[in-house]
Amino acid sequence: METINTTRRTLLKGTALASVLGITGIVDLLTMSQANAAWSEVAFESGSVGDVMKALFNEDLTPTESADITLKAPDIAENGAVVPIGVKSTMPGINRIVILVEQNPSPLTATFNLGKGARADVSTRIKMGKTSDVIALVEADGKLYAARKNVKVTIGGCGG
Amino acid sequence: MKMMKKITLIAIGLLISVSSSIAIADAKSDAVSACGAAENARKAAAQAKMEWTTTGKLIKAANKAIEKGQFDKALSACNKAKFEGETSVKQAGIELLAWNSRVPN
Amino acid sequence: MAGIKAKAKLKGDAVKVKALMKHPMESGLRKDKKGNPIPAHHITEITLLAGGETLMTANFGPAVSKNPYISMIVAGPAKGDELTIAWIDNKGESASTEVVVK
Amino acid sequence: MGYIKMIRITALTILGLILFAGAAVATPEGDRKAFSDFYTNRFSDIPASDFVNGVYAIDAASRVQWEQIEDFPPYELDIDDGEVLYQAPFANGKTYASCFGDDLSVIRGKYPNWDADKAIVMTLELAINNCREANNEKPLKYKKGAIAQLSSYIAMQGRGNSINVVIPADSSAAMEAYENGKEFFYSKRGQLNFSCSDCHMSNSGNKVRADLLSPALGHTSHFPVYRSKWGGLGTLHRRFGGCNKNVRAKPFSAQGEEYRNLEYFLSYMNNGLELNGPGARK
Repeated sequence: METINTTRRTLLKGTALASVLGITGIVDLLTMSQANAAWSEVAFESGSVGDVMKALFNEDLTPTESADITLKAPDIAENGAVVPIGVKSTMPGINRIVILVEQNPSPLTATFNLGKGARADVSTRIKMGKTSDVIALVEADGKLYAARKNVKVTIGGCGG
Repeated sequence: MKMMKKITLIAIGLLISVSSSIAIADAKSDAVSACGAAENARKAAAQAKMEWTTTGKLIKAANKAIEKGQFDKALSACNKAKFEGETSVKQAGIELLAWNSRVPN
Repeated sequence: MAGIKAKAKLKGDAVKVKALMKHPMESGLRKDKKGNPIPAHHITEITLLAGGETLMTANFGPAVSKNPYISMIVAGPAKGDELTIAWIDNKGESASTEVVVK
Repeated sequence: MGYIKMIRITALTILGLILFAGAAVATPEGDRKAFSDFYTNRFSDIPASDFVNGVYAIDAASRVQWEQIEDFPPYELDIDDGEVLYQAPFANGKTYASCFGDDLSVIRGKYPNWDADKAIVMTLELAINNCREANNEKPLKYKKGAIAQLSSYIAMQGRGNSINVVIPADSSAAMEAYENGKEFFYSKRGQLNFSCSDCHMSNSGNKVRADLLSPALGHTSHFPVYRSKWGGLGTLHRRFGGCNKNVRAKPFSAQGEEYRNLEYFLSYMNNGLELNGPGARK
């Protein structure tokens, strides 16, 4: 699913990480990275949600809006530099969660590849350049589901 | 006494800032002297602890303009800076009494 | 100094793992005072491991906030187990830390 | 502008002074009570103890995000770094404990205080640098970096203690420092002609563009702060400077007399409130 280039990148990186971690986990890291779509430069540099989808998934994989995904994001971001985002779902068979910010120059923000025992319940803090929909994608059993929420980003006065 | 010291400083500030320069026909010396007066006004404001962030910037930009030969531009910036410095000193004089009216009781 | 600060706590049947990583997360879109672009510098991959097995791999782009935060929930590890969290960035720099499940 | 006008201003000023000399002198405790009452009346549904949370005491929507961040705040990395710095011995083998004592939990609550020997307001950050210099170490810069990390470590250890700033009754110099801080707080300054109190008292709870103005009550309880806007940790005096710049007043030096006196006054106004630093802010 990745290009040859990114796979090679993954190998190099896997080795680097393995050296950080010591011997344990080398094989696992490499297989994980390859099987579960590692850092994809193409996808993260894509300038539109459509291009991200092409780079990250098969083009024909279009997401279905799902109420079974809980996307936690503020209505109005206190500061666009630090916006808390949480994604949670109880759907069975989830192997990947993706966070996109539609109006950011590069919409793809983070992907979470779920390994052994990992639940679909993750959170992080992200940057938003302006008011935008935040999209949470969930890949489960080869199908793609989505939830979206609009987050307003305002220009501050003096700040807190 | 602290208050007297302050009043003296503000009074000196007013004196410095109103000392006017004799007009010289030359555009460059006009600009240079306006900027000297502006710098004095800025210093007086600083001494009264009321300098604005904008005043020094105006003078700095004006000095650059003088280097480039843009004397009209420098003159107007420094006249503005001088006005700002003088206003800051006046602000200090007003606030010497006015602040107390804002204290809740 | 501290590159990663992690906490892992057993809640019910799963462990909530939270981590904070010291990293500038430069977007590549900003300019310095002289107007030169500041090159992108950001974490690309975070891995959570337990006993040599990968529980989660997260990939970050430059739009994750400075000093990134991540939380995950994993079933399996028990109290006292040691988990490893590691990150690597787009310049090949990396850090890792161990955290004991409480 | 003529000299006559100037003389008139000076004369008015002196006249005003004479009038003031006759007015009743407010006591710090009377000031504090009136200050606290102002906010508890203005925000009558907010308990006084909640003002230590700054703007989040009065902004429910932001508070949700803030609490998510405070769940694992970015300053935890700085506290760890601060601990390493604090425990590391100086070149002479001594540590900060040789200046501050062994009980870390009481350090934060001791500052600001009136240093009778030096006849100045002593703040935690100034004391840190005094300790360094007494041990032949270079002083640290006052706005961010190592000093903010040290301060955040000390603040964390002192959480939960009450603010209890003392103005020694026998020191007219201490009283003057307090009065100077008070005057600073209420004086309009800058091109925009705003006083601290104009924003954080008279207009607290109102908006400046998208930002809600925070109440000044509780302001000093939670510093240093990690501000998202800064992308890092900063000291109280860094914030003072930022506020002054916002009204286009040239900021004073961090740890200079003006800001130390302002800290003295503001901290006294917070007496009885809980120390809860460091904090995360937008």
